[in-house]
Amino acid sequence: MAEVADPRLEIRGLEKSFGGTRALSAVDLSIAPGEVHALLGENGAGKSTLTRIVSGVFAADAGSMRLDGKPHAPRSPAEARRAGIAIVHQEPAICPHLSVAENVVLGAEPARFGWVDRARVRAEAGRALALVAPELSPDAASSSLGPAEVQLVTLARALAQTDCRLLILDEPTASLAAPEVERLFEVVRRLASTGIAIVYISHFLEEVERIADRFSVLCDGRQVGSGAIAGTPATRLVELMTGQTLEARRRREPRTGGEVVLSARDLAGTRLPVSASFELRKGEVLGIAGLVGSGRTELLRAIFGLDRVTRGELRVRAELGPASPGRRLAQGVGLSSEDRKREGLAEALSVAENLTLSKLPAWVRPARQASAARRLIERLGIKTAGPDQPVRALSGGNQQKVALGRLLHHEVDVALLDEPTRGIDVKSRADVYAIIDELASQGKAVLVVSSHFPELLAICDRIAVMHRGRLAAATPVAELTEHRLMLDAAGVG
Amino acid sequence: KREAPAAGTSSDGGAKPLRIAVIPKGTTHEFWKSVHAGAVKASRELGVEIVWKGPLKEDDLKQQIDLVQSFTAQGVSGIVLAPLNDKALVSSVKAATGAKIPVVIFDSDLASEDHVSFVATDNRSAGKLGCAHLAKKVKDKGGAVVLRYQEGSASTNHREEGCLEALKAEGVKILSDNQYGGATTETAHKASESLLLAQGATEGKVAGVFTPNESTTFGMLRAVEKANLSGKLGFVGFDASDKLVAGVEGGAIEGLVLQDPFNMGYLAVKTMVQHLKGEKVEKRIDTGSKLVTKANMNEPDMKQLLRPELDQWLK
Amino acid sequence: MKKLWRAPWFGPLCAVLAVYVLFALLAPDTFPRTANVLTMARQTVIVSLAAIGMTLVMIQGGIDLSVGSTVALTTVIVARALDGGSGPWAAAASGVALGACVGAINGLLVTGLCLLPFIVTLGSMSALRGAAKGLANEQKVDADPKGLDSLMALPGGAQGGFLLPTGVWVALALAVVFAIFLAYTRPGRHVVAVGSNLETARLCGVPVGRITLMVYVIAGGLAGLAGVMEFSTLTVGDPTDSIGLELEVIAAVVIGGASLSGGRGSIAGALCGALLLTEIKTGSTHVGLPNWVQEILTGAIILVAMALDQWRERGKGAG
Amino acid sequence: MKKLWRAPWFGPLCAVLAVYVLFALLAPDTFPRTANVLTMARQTVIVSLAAIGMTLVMIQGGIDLSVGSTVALTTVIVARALDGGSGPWAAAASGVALGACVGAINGLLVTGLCLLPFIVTLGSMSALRGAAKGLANEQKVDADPKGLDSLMALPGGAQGGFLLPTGVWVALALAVVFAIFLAYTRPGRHVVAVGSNLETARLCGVPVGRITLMVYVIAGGLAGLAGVMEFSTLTVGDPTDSIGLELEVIAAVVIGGASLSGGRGSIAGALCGALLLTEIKTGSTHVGLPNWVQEILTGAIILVAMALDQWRERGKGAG
Ligand SMILES: Nc1ncnc2c1ncn2[C@@H]1O[C@H](COP(=O)(O)OP(=O)(O)OP(=O)(O)O)[C@@H](O)[C@H]1O
Ligand SMILES: Nc1ncnc2c1ncn2[C@@H]1O[C@H](COP(=O)(O)OP(=O)(O)OP(=O)(O)O)[C@@H](O)[C@H]1O
Ligand SMILES: [Mg+2]
Ligand SMILES: [Mg+2]
Repeated sequence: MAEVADPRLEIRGLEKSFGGTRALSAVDLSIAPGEVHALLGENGAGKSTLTRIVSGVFAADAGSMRLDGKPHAPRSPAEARRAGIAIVHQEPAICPHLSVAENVVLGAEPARFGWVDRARVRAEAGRALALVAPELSPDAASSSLGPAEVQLVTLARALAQTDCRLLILDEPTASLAAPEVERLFEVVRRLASTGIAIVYISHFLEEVERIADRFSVLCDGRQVGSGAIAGTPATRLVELMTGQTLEARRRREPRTGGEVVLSARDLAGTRLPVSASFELRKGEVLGIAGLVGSGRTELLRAIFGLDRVTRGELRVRAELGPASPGRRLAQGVGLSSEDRKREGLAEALSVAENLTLSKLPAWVRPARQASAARRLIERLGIKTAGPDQPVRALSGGNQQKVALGRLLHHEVDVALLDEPTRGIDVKSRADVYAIIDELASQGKAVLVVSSHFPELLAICDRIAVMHRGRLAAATPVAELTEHRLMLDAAGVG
Repeated sequence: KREAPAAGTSSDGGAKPLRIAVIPKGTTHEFWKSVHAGAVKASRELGVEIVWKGPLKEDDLKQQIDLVQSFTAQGVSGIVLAPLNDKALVSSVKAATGAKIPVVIFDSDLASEDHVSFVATDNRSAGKLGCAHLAKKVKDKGGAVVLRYQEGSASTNHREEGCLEALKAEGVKILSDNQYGGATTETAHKASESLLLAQGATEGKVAGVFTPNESTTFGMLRAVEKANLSGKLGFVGFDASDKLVAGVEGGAIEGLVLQDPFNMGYLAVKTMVQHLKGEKVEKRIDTGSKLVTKANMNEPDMKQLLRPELDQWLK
Repeated sequence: MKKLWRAPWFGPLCAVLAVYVLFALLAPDTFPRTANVLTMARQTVIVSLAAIGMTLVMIQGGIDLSVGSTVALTTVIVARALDGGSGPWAAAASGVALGACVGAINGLLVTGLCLLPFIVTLGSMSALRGAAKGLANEQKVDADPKGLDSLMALPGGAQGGFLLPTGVWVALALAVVFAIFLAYTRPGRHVVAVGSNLETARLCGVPVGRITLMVYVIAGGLAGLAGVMEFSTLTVGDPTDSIGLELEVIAAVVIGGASLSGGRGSIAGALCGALLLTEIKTGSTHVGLPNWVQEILTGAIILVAMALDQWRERGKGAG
Repeated sequence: MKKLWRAPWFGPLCAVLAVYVLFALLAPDTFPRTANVLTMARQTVIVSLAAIGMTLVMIQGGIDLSVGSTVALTTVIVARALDGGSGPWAAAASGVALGACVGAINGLLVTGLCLLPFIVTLGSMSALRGAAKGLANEQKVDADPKGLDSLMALPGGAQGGFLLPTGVWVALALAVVFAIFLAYTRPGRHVVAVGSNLETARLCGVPVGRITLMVYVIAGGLAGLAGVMEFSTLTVGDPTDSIGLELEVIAAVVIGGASLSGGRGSIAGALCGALLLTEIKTGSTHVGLPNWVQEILTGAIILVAMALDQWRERGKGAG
């Protein structure tokens, strides 16, 4: 293990358990100033727990930390913050009743004798926002922001912290698209060059290889390796994380779909989408690419009957008629939301309840519910103490798997997936892809929205690009490249 | 250890003193304080124990029923009760007498034959008494206003009706008789202020006011004082407290109809004890009512009514 | 055993037992007697019935301030019905139906106009109270109970019988029915899901509007039934009855483990909460405490019980 | 103009004006007179003061059921203090201080023991009521107001003067102060942040515990001040005073745009809500409507006003 001479953050023997679950055991870590340190590991490995301890959300059960040589044992987030730690948590959250600018400076409002200096708030927030989200207005209300924008606001919040010495980014790009990611990387590089230490958590190894200098891998709460990124091949990282090698995904034969199960003609919503036409066939995977805010989520919501359709025609098989989530589910159409916290999961309810909620029998038998849940837990590799555990206690990636699992339990014929692999680790992502493949080969139809274009290219048969609410015609994936998609999405093709 | 509820009612007195539950309609009004004092006086004279317990909230019928049931379950020697409703407590009282616990009703009547005796003022004639005086004062000056106490309260309802009868008999115009003061002083006060303004009292459009109990009278008194109408309108209230008596002295209140709550409490407990000792008691015992005005307030028997010496009994 | 310790109603149940023991020690001659226990059971019926409905509403994420007024209105309706010549069953049924109608109106306003439940039921609380007074001509309405009063009377009329009054059995049966409904039926689970996360429930195809409506109708119907029981106790229709009942009912439900933000709650807990409040009230009478001491005691017991429960809850995570 | 239309207090203000016009038309001789308007202003002072504090508490995500009891206790304390020889200012100050202490206890229980605010203040509501009755020997406490009664009296004692009583000015001034506090100071913005999303606020380093405590202390102090005003109105210490006040105050605050789940609320809106309730009550008296009609009307007006406000809110998104 490579030691750092003058570490910014040094962690020795850190341990943490939640009830019976051991989240961290004897973790050592040292991070030098100016370094971007990637923290890797499967879902539930303990990455977020580690960052929460460093940032004062929880106290560790055992172990010690030093920040610039001084003991660091923050008893509250406020204390960690004063010590110079800035963090973007995995589940980004804002105060919906405050403006964007107020959210950016929250907790460190520039003030004179308690009076908030509104001009300075705007200026500081504006400066931070300009780094990562120049199109977001500081004065905007934050209650209507989508997950991507919320993520950008929390990024800006961390960047606005002036006395920052250690910046922790927990899956900052999970809901971002390429342009935002590029902007973020630029900022991260610049901050690193000024001597700030950065902890970077991500399940995208391409990103890690581009941005990080060194890495540490956690597996089941144990540290299983660390080293320099340069010279460590991605396959080695995966091996460290999962304990096995992952064969490269074969490019499979293009499928040709069967009959049309879902079709839209010139569909428009209240604001977005502006116009969308497509046909989804049995046994195919149709991708929708686009930038953040292009209206992909709204398209799925309109299809599923969550938003009002103002114009156009939507058919499920041959049926027209009013849409509501209940009716869609009865027709065999299911949606997994990109915003699992707000509408994907009932966090206080158990894993089993969440998995089976959309398809309950008239008489609910908890034993059967649990056994159905157990099958899905197995199939998706969900790391949980059991079907009765509240979803709230699961790690981010495992929560996402629960949200996806519901569609499998419902045995939908048409799956609408909005950012399905958000926060899911490398290996599980491969599993999810395999499941999508399997669904398609069983004759089900899948509509996938993703901001991660390689993902779309890997799993889809055809991809349609959405730009400013307009959906272009779908193109077979063989004729597409990531570059092409990028240009189309940006509207400069 | 006592086992049967009837044991306490044995007339020989036994080793344990008689334990009599006294249940008023509420506990905070001055009126009930005097009843309490009277009951205490009786208990000391007669050497019995009384348990004084009213509903937490004034005029909480459900709770009063609960109390009667609780005391029945406890097996007290007797219950002295001022029922909040003439029907609602019938079955509870029946249950009590069924358990050999005698009941004396006071203040307001109960529509039943189960109780031993009824000790009370005649509210209708008390209302008449007050308003006959009011009518004489305001006869040619203008109309009168009656601020009622609360929906469904029988004794005050009788007073209000008695009052309205007396006013109508004298041909006094009734400006308003459908507003209620509500259960507490502050609601009564707000209602009084609004009512005076609404009826144009400041322009002298209101010549007389009647209120049927202590809380409405106090609320109205403050409203009259605030509107600078003290002495300018005839105001007859009901019941006594220090502030109300001061109001009579100061001329803001023309007259107060007084019951004799002290006597009522005294007689109620005394009747119960007499019954428990096996003596024969009257079925109906009247405790009377009087009208106090500035003119007669210094007469000795009025004084006793106005400023009962409660401390001696309640400390 | 551990499961018991973790049940949401375990804490409130312990409080009920502890307070029972306390008063049994303080008033050993009277408090633990069968007659008194029966009386307490009977006195808890009305709050309990309303609390079952309120539990459903609060789990769903709503609140119902109109229960007190609904109870009062029902007593008046039942009295008027009996007076108008209806039989006892018809009168009782009309009371329950009226409650359900009130609930339906509340529910439709909540779902149809997207108003806050607090506002809707605040409005109906006032309006129904007015309606009750109007219908009763601002007086108590006398009526021959025609046997309806036996609902809340001790069987055989005897003190100290071991059998409970019909009303208590009815409340217990309904508590069991609705606890099963909540735990083991699809609409019941949907109620929990809506309260836990409305958006998620919608996404999972739960008919949110229909569930909400259902919950208010049930709560209204149970409040109506509570009104029938109240009439059976009072034997008059009283338009000023049960002022402030809503707070007592909500208190029972919250003591029983519900939260004001939905998703949590337990019918068994709510019954324990209701019983706890009755016990304190009755116990203080037996010990002969003055009203004001009783009120301080009530506050203190609520706080201590809830603090201990909180401490137990926190232990859960570690257990 | 558009900004006005979007302000949270715009709807309630319109309701206040509309109801004013309605009653001015129905009772043109008495309702619109200055004396009446002044009386309404004065009658709204107590609810308004409590509502300012309640708005802060509810924005923070809490609730305070103990205001009614705090007001009653304060009237008793003030009366006892005056009786014991204190000067008017000392008595008033002790009332406010008492309220603040009560608030501090509530706040400490909420933050220290992690109890639900509903439970804590339910407990203190009962305990404080008992304390008030005990302290007052269960009767009204007479005391020479020594000039304190002038707080709520019309200046110059004259009817129809254009100047408002001191109490009204105090309430208005405090409303402005706390509205500014909420909008422009750091602790004020933190109150909104905590109510909006407690976890996020904590993660961002907002001292959640301190903010919560502060909010309850302020609310308690304002309830104490409301109690002083109540004493000034009645000139007696009345332990049974203000039963049910909490519901009226919460109603005013919710009508004014607050939600029970925190983050939202407006002091100006709450004042409008309080005024609306007073107006309906007074107006009904002026028109000579019977109580029951007034109660139905109150319910109906609340519902209609809130439904219209909801419709306006929805329009916002599209505007
Ligand atoms: N509040 C909690 N209560 C109980 N268990 C918890 C809690 N928080 C985390 N855990 C458990 O701790 C383990 C580590 O979780 P953590 O969130 O640190 O994982 P992670 O590495 O961040 O995963 P992901 O990549 O999915 O975000 C998991 O097994 C999780 O279930
Ligand atoms: N009423 C509105 N006013 C202003 N902005 C809005 C409104 N409704 C939605 N938006 C914003 O416009 C964006 C629409 O983007 P949508 O979420 O449909 O795009 P997307 O392509 O799915 O992006 P993402 O990658 O964030 O999911 C949302 O992120 C949302 O914040
Ligand atoms: Mg994580
Ligand atoms: Mg999206």
